[in-house]
Amino acid sequence: MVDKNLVTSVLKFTEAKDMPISTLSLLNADGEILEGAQEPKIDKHTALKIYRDMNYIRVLDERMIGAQRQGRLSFYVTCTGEEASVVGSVAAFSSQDMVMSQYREHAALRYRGFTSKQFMNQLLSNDLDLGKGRQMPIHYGSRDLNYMTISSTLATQIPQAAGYAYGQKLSGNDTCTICYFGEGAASEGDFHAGLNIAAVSKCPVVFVVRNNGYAISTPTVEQFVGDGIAPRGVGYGIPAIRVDGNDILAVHAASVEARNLAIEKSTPVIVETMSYRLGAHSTSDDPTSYRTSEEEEMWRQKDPIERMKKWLLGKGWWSDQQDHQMKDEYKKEILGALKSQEKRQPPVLDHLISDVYQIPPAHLREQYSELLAHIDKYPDHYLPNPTKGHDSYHKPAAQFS
Amino acid sequence: MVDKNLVTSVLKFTEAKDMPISTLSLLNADGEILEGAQEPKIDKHTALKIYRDMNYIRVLDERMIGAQRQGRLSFYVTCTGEEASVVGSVAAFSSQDMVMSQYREHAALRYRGFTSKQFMNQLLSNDLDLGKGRQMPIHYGSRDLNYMTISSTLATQIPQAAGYAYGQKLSGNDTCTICYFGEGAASEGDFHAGLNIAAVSKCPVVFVVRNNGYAISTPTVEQFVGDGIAPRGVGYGIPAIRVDGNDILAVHAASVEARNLAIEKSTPVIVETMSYRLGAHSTSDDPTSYRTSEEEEMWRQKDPIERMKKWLLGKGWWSDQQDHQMKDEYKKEILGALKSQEKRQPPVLDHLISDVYQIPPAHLREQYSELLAHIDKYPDHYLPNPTKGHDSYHKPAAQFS
Amino acid sequence: MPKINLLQAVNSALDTAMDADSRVVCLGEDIGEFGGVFRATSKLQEKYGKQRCFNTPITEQGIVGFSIGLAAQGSVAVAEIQFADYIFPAFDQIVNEAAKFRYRSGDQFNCGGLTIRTPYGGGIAGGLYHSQSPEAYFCHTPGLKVVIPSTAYQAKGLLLSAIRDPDPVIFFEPKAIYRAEAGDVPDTDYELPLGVAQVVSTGTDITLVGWGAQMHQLHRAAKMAAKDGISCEVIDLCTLLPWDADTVAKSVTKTGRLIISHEAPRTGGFAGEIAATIQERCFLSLESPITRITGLDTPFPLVFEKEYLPDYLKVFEAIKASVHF
Amino acid sequence: MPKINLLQAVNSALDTAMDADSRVVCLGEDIGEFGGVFRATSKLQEKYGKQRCFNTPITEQGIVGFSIGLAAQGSVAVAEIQFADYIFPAFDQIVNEAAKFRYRSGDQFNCGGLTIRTPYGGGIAGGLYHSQSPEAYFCHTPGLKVVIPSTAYQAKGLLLSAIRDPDPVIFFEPKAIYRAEAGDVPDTDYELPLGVAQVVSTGTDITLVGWGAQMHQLHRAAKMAAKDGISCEVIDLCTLLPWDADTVAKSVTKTGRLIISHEAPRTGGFAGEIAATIQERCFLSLESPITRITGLDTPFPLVFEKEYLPDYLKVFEAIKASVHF
Ligand SMILES: Cc1ncc(C[n+]2csc(CCOP(=O)(O)OP(=O)(O)O)c2C)c(N)n1
Ligand SMILES: Cc1ncc(C[n+]2csc(CCOP(=O)(O)OP(=O)(O)O)c2C)c(N)n1
Ligand SMILES: [Mg+2]
Ligand SMILES: [Mg+2]
Repeated sequence: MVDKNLVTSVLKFTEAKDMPISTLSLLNADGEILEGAQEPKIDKHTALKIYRDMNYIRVLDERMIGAQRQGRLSFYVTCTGEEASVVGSVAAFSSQDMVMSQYREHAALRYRGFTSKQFMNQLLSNDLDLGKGRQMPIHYGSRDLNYMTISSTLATQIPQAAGYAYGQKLSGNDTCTICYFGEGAASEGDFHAGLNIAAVSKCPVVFVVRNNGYAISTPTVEQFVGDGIAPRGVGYGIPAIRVDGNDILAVHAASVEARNLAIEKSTPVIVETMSYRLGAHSTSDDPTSYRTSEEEEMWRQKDPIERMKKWLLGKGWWSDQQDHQMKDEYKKEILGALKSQEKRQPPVLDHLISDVYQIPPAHLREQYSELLAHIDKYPDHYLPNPTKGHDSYHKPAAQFS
Repeated sequence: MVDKNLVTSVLKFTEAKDMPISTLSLLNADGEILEGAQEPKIDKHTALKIYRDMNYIRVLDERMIGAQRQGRLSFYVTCTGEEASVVGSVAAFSSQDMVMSQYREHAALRYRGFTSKQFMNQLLSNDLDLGKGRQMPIHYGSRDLNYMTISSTLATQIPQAAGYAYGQKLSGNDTCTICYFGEGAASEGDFHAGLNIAAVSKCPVVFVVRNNGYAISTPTVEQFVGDGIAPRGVGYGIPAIRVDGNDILAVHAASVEARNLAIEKSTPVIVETMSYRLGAHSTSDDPTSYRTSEEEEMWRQKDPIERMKKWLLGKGWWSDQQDHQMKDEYKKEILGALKSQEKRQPPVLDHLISDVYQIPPAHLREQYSELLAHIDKYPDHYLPNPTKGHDSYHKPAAQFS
Repeated sequence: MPKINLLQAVNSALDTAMDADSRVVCLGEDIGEFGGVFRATSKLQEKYGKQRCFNTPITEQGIVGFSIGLAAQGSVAVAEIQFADYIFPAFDQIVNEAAKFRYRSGDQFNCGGLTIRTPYGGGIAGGLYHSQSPEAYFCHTPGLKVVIPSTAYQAKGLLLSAIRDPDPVIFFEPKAIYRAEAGDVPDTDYELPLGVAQVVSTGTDITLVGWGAQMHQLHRAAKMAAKDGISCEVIDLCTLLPWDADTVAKSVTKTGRLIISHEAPRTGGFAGEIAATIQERCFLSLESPITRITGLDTPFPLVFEKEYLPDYLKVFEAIKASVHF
Repeated sequence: MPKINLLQAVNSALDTAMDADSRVVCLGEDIGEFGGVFRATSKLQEKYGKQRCFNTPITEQGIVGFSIGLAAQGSVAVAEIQFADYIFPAFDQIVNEAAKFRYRSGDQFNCGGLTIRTPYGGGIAGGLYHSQSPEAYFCHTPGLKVVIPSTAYQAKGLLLSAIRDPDPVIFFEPKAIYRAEAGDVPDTDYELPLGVAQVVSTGTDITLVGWGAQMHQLHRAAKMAAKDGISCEVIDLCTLLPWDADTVAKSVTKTGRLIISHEAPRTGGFAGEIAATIQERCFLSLESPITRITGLDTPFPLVFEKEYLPDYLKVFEAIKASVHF
């Protein structure tokens, strides 16, 4: 505990620099363990799964950006550059732990087992979309994989994650919640609400903050004056650690310890991963107007996937040939899934009104009957046509954020 | 600036105890300067004004609690125990600086020159109430005294204070804003929003947080896990200081420096005053159900007014006789004001609809005409009767917080 | 059957719900040992422990966000917002999150276990921030249910239903009659259906619709009208979303006249929705315009609260005007 | 006169306002160098400096709270909320603070210098969180003004009026027609009065009332109806609070029929208010029930956006039904 009785007669303000926070780093740029550092324990199987999933997402992101440009998707968001932050952290958790994410963490969903077809079903809003065609692309969710459906409203999942974790604690089954968000979202009131209430009610939740330098066009210097997010943990009484988000071993090792702490001490924990959003904010964005290509290039050199690959090659767990083959396979699988899933039907019209409530109330059923009667009068005008496309269906979005 | 490039290969979580915050103390319980401490410069005139206003508020609070019990007021809130936190801080500011307060800081309003009659006018909602009889007792405000009208919604004034201060900075007149709130209010999302936006936009605003141990019945251990509010400054990059809130010299000295910092560096500053709410939360509250009389007694021993009195006596600036006389005068003045102001009329009925907009729109004027026509039918039923009292006018409130 | 007041009925419902289902958790500002500023959660912490009934920090957005997550996990969250006036910091969590949780996930997840209780309404000299009636904001939000009792018996039965309802419910408690309104309330566990209005007294000349504390004004007005030979049918809506349009339409088809009353400001208030719906459904039956007796389009005042509020005299005058249209 | 689109007209209004009055400050997420995600604030930072046009952290409650304080101090604050869907975290600051600021202080303080601009509405495949039309929430809040333009010309003139209006204004911009809607817009500084509806085309058989992007659906429906020999009077409300009931009532007194259309869900939507008011004011003139053509009572959908939205075909059918009632 803090000693609350420290007294001084010297008038001095405490400043941000009085609380230096170091960044945990284990791997150097060449994929070697840093001098003086100890290689954390990680088995080959896990390491390769992490590596494969990071690569899968890189390929998926490249292909989907392409598909969006071709007008086959309305919108897309990439994880590029931040794969280690996401996969390295989620890999430290049990598959029974709940994931509550922002939107740039589909790599965690892949790690949990989401298939290419499932990605496509959501991106294309077809009849197999688990979300029934209701949300824009990238708003995934999977009950089976304990991955909470994403909502666009920033930071709302933070107090929710505290509550979810509290419920897990009550149910006594030694699970916890991992909650992702960006350094921009951390400015929302819900961040403060969520972290403080999690601390006070001792919720087993790990907050993984992806500090990737930007929130759309806004650089971190216009987002906060303090030294990022980790030092805020001190204010909340929440243990916090900052890691090199492009260093898979550092992210993973910190996350393993974070989960242990969360479960054993029933406490929230903060893990801040320092990385960079290598791509645009989304397909609606063009970053050239707010940052330099030099800056981007500098970060491209720190590519977390390359760094991990070197480490794996060094350990003899992986080969260049396997690497090529893997990428080819992923490309094929993803494009195949895109092709097959875009041929599917849209969801049935009932899903316009189902799930607003568990059972549609009378007034909504009435509105729906009126709609059906109206559509009957103009059958050609309404309803998405899966082969031809609908006026608004698949229409590239004007602008989203 | 913080060194953002600190790197470590040791996996270690930063915790609240890594950021110890000391409490500035200058006066001991006997009103003597602590060993090793330096007496801050404060002129006799200011010191006596501070002391007098602290006493004024103590007397006002006692009398108004009595008046509320007699049914002459519907509601009241005291500052008892926290007079030094409030008067000591506001005294460090210019009368041109804006005060944006919570509700327990009427001592600051007194310091600015609010008269007994003005207090009564608001508490009694009479025709001279500057707020036109619209808000519950204690929701003071005065344009002339640069004291923003209070609203009950906690913490909303925090981001507003940032914006106000930003406007002051733009106008370039070297004024700033002092913003008061309680440690409980600091849990609201608006606290986070306000502090962060103040830091990023470099607003000259001093946040004075009264950490008085309770938020209604909720003790600080159920409000937060960290070490109070001051350490949060580190996260926001806002200079912060903690002071003994019952030590007038410490509060004042820290506030003087805080204002200097705010104006000279155009930065927000946090001053956390550690004190205790000696009375009930409000006249609707009974603290015996959630805290012990031993705890209250312990804090009563630290009475900030007594401590300051000893210091003044020690300096020869004050005498016991003056003290008695002052209290008698205040008592008389206040009771006289209560008596005279409660005889006044209520505000005119027009104030029901004025000021919703600068000019009442047609639909509101129409509603008002209808109301007037209706009242004409039942003249005895409506309109507060200042001598007899109105059904709801002056009715002791069931429960407020 | 014991006679208890509305506040005690709320407490009894919470006690009953917590006793019957160990997944029920109550949380909010000062609701723990203290039992809430109105004492609605009195003794619950003592009985069910700190884990199931606890004080939160002062953060309405946190309370609701936390409760949504708790409900999504499978617990049953009953959150108290100390005054309805303070529900607005949680507006985003309620409107963007709770209301859309099931829909956006394709029913993979839901927060149906969420109930938000909050005291609302005027009549206690509370001024701007202890008097508001914000129900209409929530009634414009598909995915929510909005429930308001007017008697102790309803309070217990409707609150138990709300807690157990599979959708998120906002439960507004008319604080002006917390203690004034007492009645026979069974000790037992009972539920009253949501979405069903109650015809409290039958009549032939005009229909009066309201909810919460306003019901007492309607009853009193109806009594005055009866002396003038006007027979009023009085309907207590009980649930505002989804509201029981059939019952109201049936009544208006019979009486040909309708007055709706609420404390909230007129413009955009829920009476507008009822009027719009009923003029459509009962167009050919209406013998006079539907009248709204409501608060004025101002913030809630203090000194002129009595003048601001809709009351039995205003309703009575409206009844006469409608009947003599 | 240059032909510019609605988005450019907004930009031109901001530029004009900042140029004319150095107290005008623009703030919001990504509105600085980047010019906002829609580019409504394009070039303003470059022209007026970082102190008067700047990015804020991502905190809507902070943006609005800050802007209220700024306005109270005497500056003129023009805050952008990136999407109307994200205005809800600021709901408390808007409803409890901005709307009640002048009233609660007895006119000692006010935040009339506050304008909140935000893109709203559907039609861009934005799903739940990039499509909402939350205007009704604000229309139930005395103390606010709510303004919605439907053309580029209106956008500039109304926004300039909103910025200079002595009361806080929420200015909703119909993003679906940001670029589609272009027209002649003077370079000069001009204002259009708030609270005044515009009769966009006169007619005798039925009145159609709407605002924002919905106006285009009404025009199209009116044209279809004209071919069937039905003469529609089309009214663009422009300001929703306070709304111009006189103009609508005058029209309905003439036509005897009324259709109101909005994208927001039906229940509790602003059409209800209009219907309730007009059935009262025009009771004896109405020849058929007032009809509301609105979004369904669901969250805003994605795939079935077209089915969800009120459109010219739905309005056209309603016109026929009303005329043949
Ligand atoms: C409440 C809310 N406000 C604004 C937005 C618009 N918006 C979407 S993403 C984004 C930036 C988020 O930045 P950050 O949290 O750093 O995540 P990153 O995109 O960098 O991964 C903004 C402002 C939103 N979705 N929700
Ligand atoms: C938004 C909001 N939520 C809840 C309340 C009810 N309330 C009034 S005072 C109070 C406690 C505030 O405690 P603190 O900030 O510590 O101030 P103190 O009373 O100790 O001076 C609460 C919960 C309120 N006024 N506003
Ligand atoms: Mg970011
Ligand atoms: Mg306190």
